[in-house]
Parts: sequence; structure tokens; C-alpha cells
Amino acid sequence: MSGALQTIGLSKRFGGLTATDDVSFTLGHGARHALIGPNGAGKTTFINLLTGVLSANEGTILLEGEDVTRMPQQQRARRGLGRTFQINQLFGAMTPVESVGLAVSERMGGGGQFWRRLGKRTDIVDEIVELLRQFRLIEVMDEPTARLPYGKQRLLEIAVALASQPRVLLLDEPAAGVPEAERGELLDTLAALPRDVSILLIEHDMDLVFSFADRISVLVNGALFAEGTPEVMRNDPRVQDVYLGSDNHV
Amino acid sequence: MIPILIDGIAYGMLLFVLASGLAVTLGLMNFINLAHGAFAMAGGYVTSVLMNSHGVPFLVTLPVAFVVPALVGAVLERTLYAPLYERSHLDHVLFSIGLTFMAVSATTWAMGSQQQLISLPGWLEGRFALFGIAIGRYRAFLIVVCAALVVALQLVLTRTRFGSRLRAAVDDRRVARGLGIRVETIFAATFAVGSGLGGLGGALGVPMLGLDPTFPLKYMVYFLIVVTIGGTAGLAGPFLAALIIGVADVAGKYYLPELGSFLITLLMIVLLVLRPQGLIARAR
Amino acid sequence: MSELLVLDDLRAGYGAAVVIPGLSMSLAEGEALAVLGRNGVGKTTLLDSIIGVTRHMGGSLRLAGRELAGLSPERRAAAGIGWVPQERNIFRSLTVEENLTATARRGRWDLAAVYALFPRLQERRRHMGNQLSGGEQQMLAVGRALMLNPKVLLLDEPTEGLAPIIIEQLLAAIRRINREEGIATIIVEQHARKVLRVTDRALILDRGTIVHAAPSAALLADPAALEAHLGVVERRAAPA
Amino acid sequence: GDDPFRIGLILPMTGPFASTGKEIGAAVRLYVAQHGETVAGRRIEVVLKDDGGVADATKRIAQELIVHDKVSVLAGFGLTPLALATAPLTVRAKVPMVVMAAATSAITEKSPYVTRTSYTTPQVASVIARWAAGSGIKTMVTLVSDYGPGLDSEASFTRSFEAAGGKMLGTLRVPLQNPDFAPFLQKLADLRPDGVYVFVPSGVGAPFMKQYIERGLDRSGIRLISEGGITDDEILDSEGDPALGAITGFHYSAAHDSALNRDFVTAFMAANPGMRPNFMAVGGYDGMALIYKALEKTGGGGDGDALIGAMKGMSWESPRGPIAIDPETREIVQNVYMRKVERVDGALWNVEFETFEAVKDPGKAPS
Amino acid sequence: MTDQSIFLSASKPRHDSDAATRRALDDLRRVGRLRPAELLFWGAALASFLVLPGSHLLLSQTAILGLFALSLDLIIGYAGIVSLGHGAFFGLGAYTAGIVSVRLTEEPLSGLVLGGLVAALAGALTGPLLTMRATDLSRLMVTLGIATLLHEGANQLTWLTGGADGLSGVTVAPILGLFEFDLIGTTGYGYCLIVSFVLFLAARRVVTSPYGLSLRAIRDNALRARAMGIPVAARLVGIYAFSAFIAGVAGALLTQVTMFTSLDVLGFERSADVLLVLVLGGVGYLYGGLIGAVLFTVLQDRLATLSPQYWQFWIGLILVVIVLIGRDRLAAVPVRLRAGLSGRKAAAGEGEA
Ligand SMILES: Nc1ncnc2c1ncn2[C@@H]1O[C@H](COP(=O)(O)OP(=O)(O)OP(=O)(O)O)[C@@H](O)[C@H]1O
Ligand SMILES: Nc1ncnc2c1ncn2[C@@H]1O[C@H](COP(=O)(O)OP(=O)(O)OP(=O)(O)O)[C@@H](O)[C@H]1O
Ligand SMILES: [Mg+2]
Ligand SMILES: [Mg+2]
Repeated sequence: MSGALQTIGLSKRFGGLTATDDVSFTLGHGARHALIGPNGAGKTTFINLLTGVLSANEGTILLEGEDVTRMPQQQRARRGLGRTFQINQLFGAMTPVESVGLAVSERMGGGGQFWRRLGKRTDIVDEIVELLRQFRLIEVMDEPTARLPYGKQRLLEIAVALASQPRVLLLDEPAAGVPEAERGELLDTLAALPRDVSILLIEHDMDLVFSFADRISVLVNGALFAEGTPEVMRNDPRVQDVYLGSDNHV
Repeated sequence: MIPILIDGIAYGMLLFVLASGLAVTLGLMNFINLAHGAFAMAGGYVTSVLMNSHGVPFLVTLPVAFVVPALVGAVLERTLYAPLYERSHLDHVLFSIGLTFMAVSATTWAMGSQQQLISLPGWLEGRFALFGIAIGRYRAFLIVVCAALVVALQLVLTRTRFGSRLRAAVDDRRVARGLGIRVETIFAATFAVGSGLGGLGGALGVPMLGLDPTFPLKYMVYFLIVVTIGGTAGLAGPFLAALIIGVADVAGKYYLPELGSFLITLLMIVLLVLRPQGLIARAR
Repeated sequence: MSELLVLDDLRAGYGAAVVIPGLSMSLAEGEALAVLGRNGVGKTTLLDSIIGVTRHMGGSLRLAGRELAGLSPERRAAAGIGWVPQERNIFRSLTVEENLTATARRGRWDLAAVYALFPRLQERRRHMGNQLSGGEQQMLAVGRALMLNPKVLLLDEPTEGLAPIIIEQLLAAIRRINREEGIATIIVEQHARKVLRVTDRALILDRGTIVHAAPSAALLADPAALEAHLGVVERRAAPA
Repeated sequence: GDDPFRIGLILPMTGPFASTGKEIGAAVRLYVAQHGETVAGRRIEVVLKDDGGVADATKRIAQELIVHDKVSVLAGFGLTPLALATAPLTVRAKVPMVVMAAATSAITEKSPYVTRTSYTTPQVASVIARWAAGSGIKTMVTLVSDYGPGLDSEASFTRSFEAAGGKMLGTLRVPLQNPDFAPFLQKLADLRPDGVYVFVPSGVGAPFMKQYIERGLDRSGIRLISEGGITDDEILDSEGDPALGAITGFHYSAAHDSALNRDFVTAFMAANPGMRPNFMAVGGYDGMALIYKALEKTGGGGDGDALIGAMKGMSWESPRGPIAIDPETREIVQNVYMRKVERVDGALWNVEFETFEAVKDPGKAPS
Repeated sequence: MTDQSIFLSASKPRHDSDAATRRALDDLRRVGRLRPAELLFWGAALASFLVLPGSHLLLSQTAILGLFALSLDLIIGYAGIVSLGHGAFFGLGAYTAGIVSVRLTEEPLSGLVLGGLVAALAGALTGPLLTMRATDLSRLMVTLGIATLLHEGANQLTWLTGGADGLSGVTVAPILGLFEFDLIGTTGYGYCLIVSFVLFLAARRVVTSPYGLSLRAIRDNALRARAMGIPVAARLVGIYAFSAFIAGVAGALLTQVTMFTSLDVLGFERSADVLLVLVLGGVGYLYGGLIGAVLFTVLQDRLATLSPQYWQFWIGLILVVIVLIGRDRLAAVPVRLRAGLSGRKAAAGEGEA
């Protein structure tokens, strides 16, 4: 079983520092998988390797069984690999409508079209509105993104990723900066994604992690340290020691 | 072979001094200042006017050629450049091209369009023999002065807190201020030093490059090439680039005259395509 | 306890937009204040206005009796304000160590002290600012502010992106700093419960004005107020 | 009639060639001031336009001058491409065109309405080559700026020098945007010719001569002979000591020894303080003379064919000496002088020491 | 890929209830439609043809300059590529049209199209140099370098280009065999106007299409654009080549109405001038180049008569003042006009690179 996304012996070194250390990892089809670990453990680096922002020193990455190790970012994205960024990566001068609209039209293969008008497609427009509504961005849909409050930008970050309808979705601390009250809703939205979308979530908010994930991997110093169900991980003293601390979660 | 090499090194060193000010303003402050040549020109005119109209000795004019453009630079920085730091590179280009045009016209108006010539003191004229090789005295002088300058600049930038505060201010001006860095003072000082270095280069360049009001436009490309190829991480890159260009230019013209003016441009394009961040890039 | 920082009818915003229409509050030496509120209510703007990087539109703010309103951000920093901006804003072309030392001022907090608080930073001290993980950047931002040895520490969502175990350590350290060194602290936080445990008082903002002020312990014990102003409710069960 | 005779004068008054426009403009004004504003009963009106030295602008302005301003003659033309761009127009419009500056030989062949009062590059270069061959110089190297006029000059010098029995040892081409002559001078020293022929734009002359001396080439036995542009009268005095003794060949020197020239120079300098007339100025002055004389000859008739017909074969005394318009080629025929830079009354001048009389353009009619 | 909605219908698509939503969506739907202000602009252009016969020569050059500036706007304003060497494509088009006329055919349209195509090819070949990890600075220098190389190349290839003397002997047959180029310049201006209008429409179509939107996105944040699956390099090269095509056609037009071409079509001044033109008119809404060309022509005329020696000073001063006041702030003055012309909120289209 190769899973939706799989790595075999993946390694990445920055000079003398091994940020990803021989990681063999499988994200199952339809998985709700969380990746946790101390700061600087290499979680973001791992996602950057998966999406092609960084290229690995060693190892293989398989997306739906296909070797994508050397494939450029946009081709992986076109094969259904989507992500959000730990630090917002948005189009500051564009409005949420435009940002989401672009993602939708790219997905529908309309991005390379230069003779067609965006607003002509009612199906695209409806989908944009639906997404914006879902993420409570309707009231700011016409503001340049750079002027939105941080929390709204955070939501847009996720909306844009979802607009591409990825089959594998990598979420790098999606709730960072989202107020406590709205995290629940965010989570519900994510949880409501169709089951054939496989999700890998990086998050330091353990409430979110434990209510979302059906499986948890712990990364420490670039290497996989432990993996198991939330229940097992929560009670694993080693995990508590390196990561969770004494605060009891839920 | 060796005379060509020495000529090339001297030429490269001169390019470096001329461009080092730009390396400071562009490389460290991230301002694409196409008007750098105007400051260099100012230095050149200071020297030529002092020498020709007031009989001041060459060496004495050099510090003045540094100070005057530095002061002008400081004033312009406070009044005109400062509001533009946060703007796009396109704005920098437009603004500084405009300033260059103004400098060229104003200089034509004030000084006339003719070449400025100065007579070097006797001890800098002619050539001397070293191990049987005839070396231009002025070229040797350039090599010594420029080498000293390189070392001094590099030390200030990498070994002092001034250097790291400057880079911090460039990275994020708003937050740097909020953390107590006196951004404006640092920028003004840095810009002044950059302009002053340009002026010094302009003065040193008069005997080799000539000087007339079109100087800033004529040599703009050369300064930019040095800084772009060198990279904006510090001064080591531009220094290396200036040497490469100096030697390649002189040797190319000697050995491959057919390639003429293609050579440097080709070299630049190739280097930039291979290393868009420059020879010595900032870690990213 | 004497009043260290006093805001009197402070008005601030961006360009023509008024974000804080007039806010008064005060902070005593060694006191820890939590600032809560939903997205976009002006929490960040409040901190940014204290350090002076927004547009000042009126009112006064005094630090230890000295008027700051007319001062530039760098003068305010020098007067004793330490700032951790929301987006961390690490200087990317400086190394970790340079980030800490470039703005440092003499005092209790020096390199050794910061490294003791965040050993991770010591391990990474030669990395450039943009070669750090998100959490490492957060630690660096806090360390950088501490190295200013301020009288008042402004922390804009300082626990964001930190591992739970580090959050615990950081909050404990902040508490200790308040108590032992008399440094006053304003913490903007999304995690109301976490921050209420380590602060003395709490403010809740809405549209730039204070809509609720209470001792932290009282607010923590008042789920109704939390829900009314912040929408925070007990977590429900995970979706089926 | 009472409708004026309009002359469309197109010059680069702005841009890098503005000094050309300035000299010619001043000379034209001087000529009109000296010779009055009426010729054969017609009021002369000079319409001055700036083309910035850009060819498409020149062509458009010429077209506008013909169509809207109804000019009877076009004049000026600071650079070869500017003249070449306009020449075909004169065929359609049947308007004479007096080239006052551009020097490429082929210009007058592009239209039967084009004539010239400046000079041609081969005219001067060939004379210098003959003079060099006749002064005991056996081997030469050319060093020219790598652009049209430079290459023309190189070719015609080489042809004439070899025809006179000399031997060329090499050709050096210096890029126009050239910061440093060092490698070329080094090469020159390596080639060890008896002499070097130099053609560079006027502003570049001074730094060139300085570096020539700095390298010790002035004492190497290589004789430096140049086209007169290098010691352009306009800037010669500011070139200073390095220019002293420079040997050049050219068709005009402000120091030309004639009463007419002394009056011309004096009047020019009085009207334009700080300026000295150079070869551009005399080209403009004589261009006006040609137009005035032709108009007198036609009795005020402004017809293009009549005017150009009147210009052919015209000869008169210019500040540069006797000149004529070749009736076949419409090209200027004039003396070319060898000169040496000397200090006279505290200023530097090109002092003529040998004259080659009535030189035609060798490009068209071998002389 | 299937068009399934990724959201389980937790909330069914309701009717667009609030006014803001409806307005925004209308905006979106209307992107790309011709606005009244635009009709006004082109109406004025047509009027200039009818009312100002005495200025047709100057107007042709203005139209050509405008078209050239428009091509630059495509890469600066929409793709965020700053260039100091756009004259390279203009010059290539100019020389191609000239050489076609001298050696192949005097029929103008072939020269025009070939001029554009050769320039586009050059754009497609050199474009990749500007997309690989490039910075603003390296782009400035590479574009400048390429223009320098071409200039020097044209200077050296005397047999083909006429070298420094320029390419003479260019003759142009009547357009479509019907309209001969006259001395007054009427045919020339009509020709320039029609070609400019057609190319403008094409450019407008491109920038209002999803392709155009993706360019703005790339300029804003290439990392995110890639993560969306946008082939960044290919998109940039595409628009670069298209822009080069338009610049090439502009150059070809110049050769054809002048019946001559010389090295100054490739000069640095040409590239610098066109930047100024674009900035005068405003970057990033296509009309900037056209409006800028008119302003520039008027300015040049006024300044050259005012102080011929020092007009460059005034040009420089204008540039400095424009930048100091702030281009966006200047643009906000005729914001209605802009909004009308650009078809979207001015605020959303501001700022480049
Ligand atoms: N470009 C780089 N060069 C050198 N080291 C780097 C670079 N990027 C990241 N690192 C280092 O690699 C390690 C892993 O970083 P990464 O961002 O993957 O951590 P993380 O697990 O996402 O942490 P966090 O939870 O804090 O976001 C860190 O220690 C970081 O300092
Ligand atoms: N640079 C800016 N220019 C204009 N308006 C701004 C700017 N930054 C923020 N705002 C506006 O100011 C208001 C307050 O924003 P602020 O960032 O202070 O909120 P916040 O409470 O910190 O929100 P968050 O919880 O998302 O961090 C928002 O409406 C926002 O749109
Ligand atoms: Mg991370
Ligand atoms: Mg905030």
C-alpha cells in the first residue's frame, strides 16, 4: 500500500544541519494525519520537500504512487498537491475574490487562457462566492489583501489552498493567528472535506490536533520519533517529555 | 602579459572605488541609485576645479572630493531619497535617472561640456620599472589606495555593530525603529559615505577616464555591472567583480579586439544568468 | 505600585482610518496585562501605537511620567519599551546572534540569559534570520525584545507557533520577569485561558475600544463574559 | 514677391550632439547678421528645428518643414544618419538640402538635390596619408573609434597610404564607449610602426593624448598624426599641454591666416562669448553663403531645381580658404591643411604649415 | 478534474443577499468590458485624425511611442519585470521591417508582421534569462545588456544594417495596394492608429483574462503562485514575448513611416524615454503608455523651445517630481478616468514589483 503520499528515506541537509533525517512516511488515502514535534524539528522543511519548494538530498517522494521527487512545484500542485504556508503567502495587492478566483480558474485549466474573461463563467463565480462565504470573507472580499487583519488573511490562506481542490492537502499551522473561538469552525470546515482528500496537518494547538487527527506522527530533530493513534501519543511519556509538557490537554 | 594584467588590475581597482559607494547604497540599503555617477562626477569636478583654478595639490583635493559629495549626499538623502526607501525598485530607477539627467544638464550649464583635464604631480606621472616591467606610476598608486580602502570598508561593515544595525534597518525599517535603531541617522550616514566614496572614485578617475558632464550616464552601466555581478551581500563580491571586469576588459581588448564591446556585456549576462544574486550572494 | 505606563485618550490609526478612537488605560510597574479580542479589533494597532509605528492622531501616553506622544519609535524604544511584533519580523540578513546584539542595551538580559531561556537559539546562533523555523523565529523575537532590557514589554501573540512545552516555559518566564524584575508586560493573545493564568488584569477590545476590563482571575472564572466578548466556549466533541 | 524665402534649419540642439547644433546655429546667425535679411528682394526667414540627433525626428521635421512651413531649402544635418534619412524626401519634394556637418562620402549620392559645405572623411584622410608618406614615414597603424566615420576614415587612410607606397602594420578599433585606452596603446607599442593615424570623436581626443604621453609613446619614436577632430578648435584650448605639438590634418583651423578668417573669428567670438568657431561653424557659415549666393543667382526664385542648379559650380572665398561646389557631384572642393598645435598669445591654436589645394572627395573623383 | 464542490452543502448557495457581494460580483463579471471612458479615448484619437491634418506626422510618432510604451506596460505593470532595454525589441522590429523592405518586399503588412514576429522570437528566447531566480537588479542589467549587444551587433553588421550610417533605401508600397504614404502623413497616421488600436484590444484582452490575473499574482507572490500550480516561468516568458511582439510592431511602424532606420532605435535613450512616457501616463492600466506618449510629445515640444540646451534637465526634474509626489498619488487624481478606463477599482491595480 503506497498511500496518497509517501516518502522513502527522505533527507535534507542545510550545511551541517540535518533538517530531515531519513524520513520514511506514508500518508494514507483519506487520512487525517497530524505531524507534531518541537520547534525546529523539521516539520516545515518536510512540507517544503513534499511540495518541491526545497529539493531533497536523498530519498524518494511518491504522490499517488508516482515519483515526483524531481518535479517542479507547479506540476506537483497540478497533480493535486495543495498546501498552506506557516507564514502567510498571499497576493497582497489582490482582493480575496481575485485570489480565490484565480485558484479556481487555474484548477479548471483556465489560467493559461488569455482570450477568455474570468467573470464569464458562472460556475467559477458561484464557487468563489461559496468559498468566501464559508471562510467569512464575504464582507472583505473587495479589499486588497494586504489591508486585511491578520486573522482574515489566515482564513484566506486556507481558502486559497482549498480552491484548488487538492487531493492531498498539507496544512502548516493553519490555525496560527485565528482566534480561539473561530478555530473550532475552521476545524469543522477542514473535517468536512470529502474523505478522498488526504490531509497532513502541522499544528502546535493540541486541542485542534487531538480533535482532528486519527493518526499522529512525532518528528524530533528531523527524524520520525513516534507514530500512532492520538490516544497512544497523548499518553506516551516520551512524547510528553519532548513536546507536550505537563499541561494536560483536553 | 604582465603589463596587461597590471593595467587590468588598476582599472578594476578604479572601477571598484567608483562602484563601492553604489555597493553601499544599493547593496546594503537596497536603493537602486542610478545617480551614483553624478556623485562621482561631483568629486571629479571638485578635484579639477581645485587643481586648475586654485592650484591645490592633487593629494589635498582627494579628501575634499570625498567630503563635498558626501555632504551633498547627506542633504539629498534627508530631503529626497529618504521618502523613497520603501518604494518599488521602479521608483528608484525613475527617480535616480531623473536626478542623473538633472545633474548632467546642470553641470553642462555650470561647467561647459568640455573635458576636464588635470595634470598629476610629477611623482605620479610616467612609469617606473619593477623587475624589468614598466608600470605606470599612477596605476600603481591606484592599486595601493584602493586596496587599503577595500580592507577598511570590509572591516567596518562586518566587524562593527554599525554594520549589523544598518542591515537590520534595511531588512525591516519599521521594526528596526521600534527596536531602537536610529534608522534615519544610520541611513543618512551610510548614504553620505557612499556618495563620498563615489566622489573619491570620480576624482581618482579623472586622469584615466576623463571627465565631462555626461560622465554619470557614460559610466553608469559600469558601476551597475560591478555591483550586480558582485552581489549585494557585502563589498567582497563587488571587489572581485571589479577585478574580473577590469582584467577581462583590458585583456579582451588586447587579445580579442574583434569582440570589442561585446565582451563585457556578454560576460555580465552570463554571470548574471548563472548567479542572479551575484558572485557572493547573501545567504538565503 | 506606581503607574508606569499611562494612556490617556489615545487615538491612532493608519492613513485616514481611525482604528483606535480614544483609549485610556494604565499599567503599573511589574504588572502583567492581557489584551484580548477578536480578529481585527485593534489589538496589534494598540501595541504598535505604544511603540509608535502607527499614525498618532491625538491623546497622550506617558512612560514613567515622560510624554512619549511626540517621540519617534526609536526614542520610545530607548525610553524603555521592548516590542515583539505580531509577525516576528526577524532581520533576515543578520545572524541569530546579530539579531540579538544589534539592538541590545546593557542590563540583566544579555546573550547568556537569553540563551539560557531558549537553548535552541544558542544551537542556531550562526543561522541567518531567514533560516529559522517559525517557532525559532518567535523565540528570537522574544529574546531580541528582552535584550533591550525594557521597562515595559509589549508581546503580540508571543506563543503563536511555539510547541506546548515551550509555551509553558515562556509564560512561566514572563511571569517570573514580572515578579522578580518589575518589568511590566502587555500580552496580546488568542488563547485567552492560557494567558489569563499568568496575567494580573485583562482588557477585551472591540473596534478599538475597551469593552470589558477585569482582573484576570475573575475573567477566567467568568465563562459568560468570555463567551459574550470572545465567543470562546468549551470545546465541543470532534466531528463524527 | 513679399512672401519670405524660408530656410529649414534642422540641427541637434539637444542631446549628445548639441555642441554641433550650437556652433552651426551661431554661425548661421552671424552670417545673417553680417549679410542682411534680404536677398534679391526676398526676406530670408530661417526656421530652426531641433531633432536631438535622432534620425526619425529629422525626417519627420524635414517633412513638416516642407509641407507646412513651405521651406525652399533644407539645411543643417549634424550626423550622417540624419542626412541619409532625409535625402530620399528631397527627391519627392524637389527641395535642395545643404549638408553643413555630416561627413560620410555617400550622402550626396543619395539624391540630386543634396549638396555639402562641410567636408568628407576621405577628403581629409587621404591628404593626411599622402602627407605622411611624403614625410618619410614607411609604416603606419590606424587607431580609430569603432563607428561609421572612424571606419570610413580608416579605410580611406589605408587606401591612400598604401597607394603612396606605405605599409600598414595593423588596424586598432577602439569601442566608442571606451573608458581605457591602455590595451590599445600597449598593442600599438608592440607593433612599433613609424607612425599612428588617429581618428576619435572630439571629446575623446584629450584623454587619448594624455594616456599616449603617460605610456611614454610620445618618446617612443612613433609619430602621432590625427584627423583634425581630435584638436577641435572649440575645445582645443582646454586640452592643455598634452595637445601641444600634435600634428593633424583638416580643412579648417580657426587660426587660418587670412583677413576674411580673422574677421570671421573675431565677429563670431564677439557674438558668442566663450566660444571659438570650429569646423562645424564654418560649415554652417558657408552653407548660408551658398544659399544666399544661389538665391541671388536665381534672382529670388525659390524653385528647387533652379536653386540646386545655381549651387552647382559655385565658388567663393570662405574663412577656410577658397572653396567650390563640384558641378558633377555637388560635393565641396576645398583646401586641406596640415597643422600643428602651438601656443600663440597664451592660447592653443592649430597652426597650418602645409596646404593641399582644391582637394575633391576621393570617394567620387580620384584627385 | 471533476467539478464537484469540495464542500458538503453545509450551507446551500443562498441568493447574494447583501449589496456589497452583488456589487463585487458584478465587478467581476464586468471585467474586460469596454467602458464609456474608453470609447471617449478612442473617439478622441479618431477625432485627432479628422481635425488635425496638419499634425499627422507628429501624431504618427506619438502613436508609435504610445504603442511602444503600452508594450512596456505589459511587462512592468502586469508582469512586474523592470526593463532598461525594451528598446531592443523596438529596434529589432524596426530593422526587420527595414530589411524586409530592402531585400524582400515593399509590401508594408509583411514587414510589420515579420517585425513583430522577430521581436517576439527574441523575447521568447531571452525571456527565460529573466525568470530564473532573477532579481529586479539582475533583470535591469540583463535587459540593458541585451539591448547593448543588439546595438553593437547592428553597428557591426554593416552589410545588413548599414551600420552607423543607418539603413537607407527603405521604400514602402501602398498599404493593401491602395493607400500610398503621402508627404502630409495622413496615410501613415491612419495606419499607425489602426494598428495601435488592434494591438491595444489584443493586449487588453490578455490582461483582463485569467492569464492576466495570474500575472498579477506572480508579481505579488511567486511562491504562492507556484503552489497553486501556476507555471510561473512559462507565464512570464509568454507575456514577455507578447510584449516584445508589440514593441517590434511599433518599431516596424516607425521604419515604415520614416522609410529609414538607424542605430538610435536601439539606443539606451529610447529605452529610457519610453520608461518616462509610461510613467507620465501611469503604470498598470494600458492607457498609461498612450496617454503618456501624448504628454511626452507635448512636453518635449514645449521644453525644447523653452530651453533647448537644457531640456534634459526639465525631463529629469519631471521624473523626480513624479516619483517624489508618488505615482500612485498622482494616479489617484484622475481616479475616475483611470477606473473608467481600467475597468476595475484603481486601488486593486496599483503598485508594481
Ligand atoms: N534555509 C535554511 N538554512 C539552514 N537551516 C535551516 C533553513 N531552513 C530551516 N533551517 C533549520 O532547519 C530546522 C528545521 O526547520 P523547520 O522550519 O522545518 O522546523 P519546524 O519543525 O517547522 O519548526 P516550527 O514548529 O518552529 O515551525 C530548524 O532548526 C531551522 O533552523
Ligand atoms: N497597514 C494598515 N493600513 C490600514 N488599515 C490597517 C492596517 N493594518 C491594520 N489595519 C486595520 O486596522 C484594524 C485593526 O487591525 P489590527 O491588526 O490591529 O487587529 P488585531 O486585533 O491585531 O487583529 P488580529 O487578531 O487579526 O491580529 C483592522 O480593521 C485592519 O483592517
Ligand atoms: Mg514550521
Ligand atoms: Mg494582531
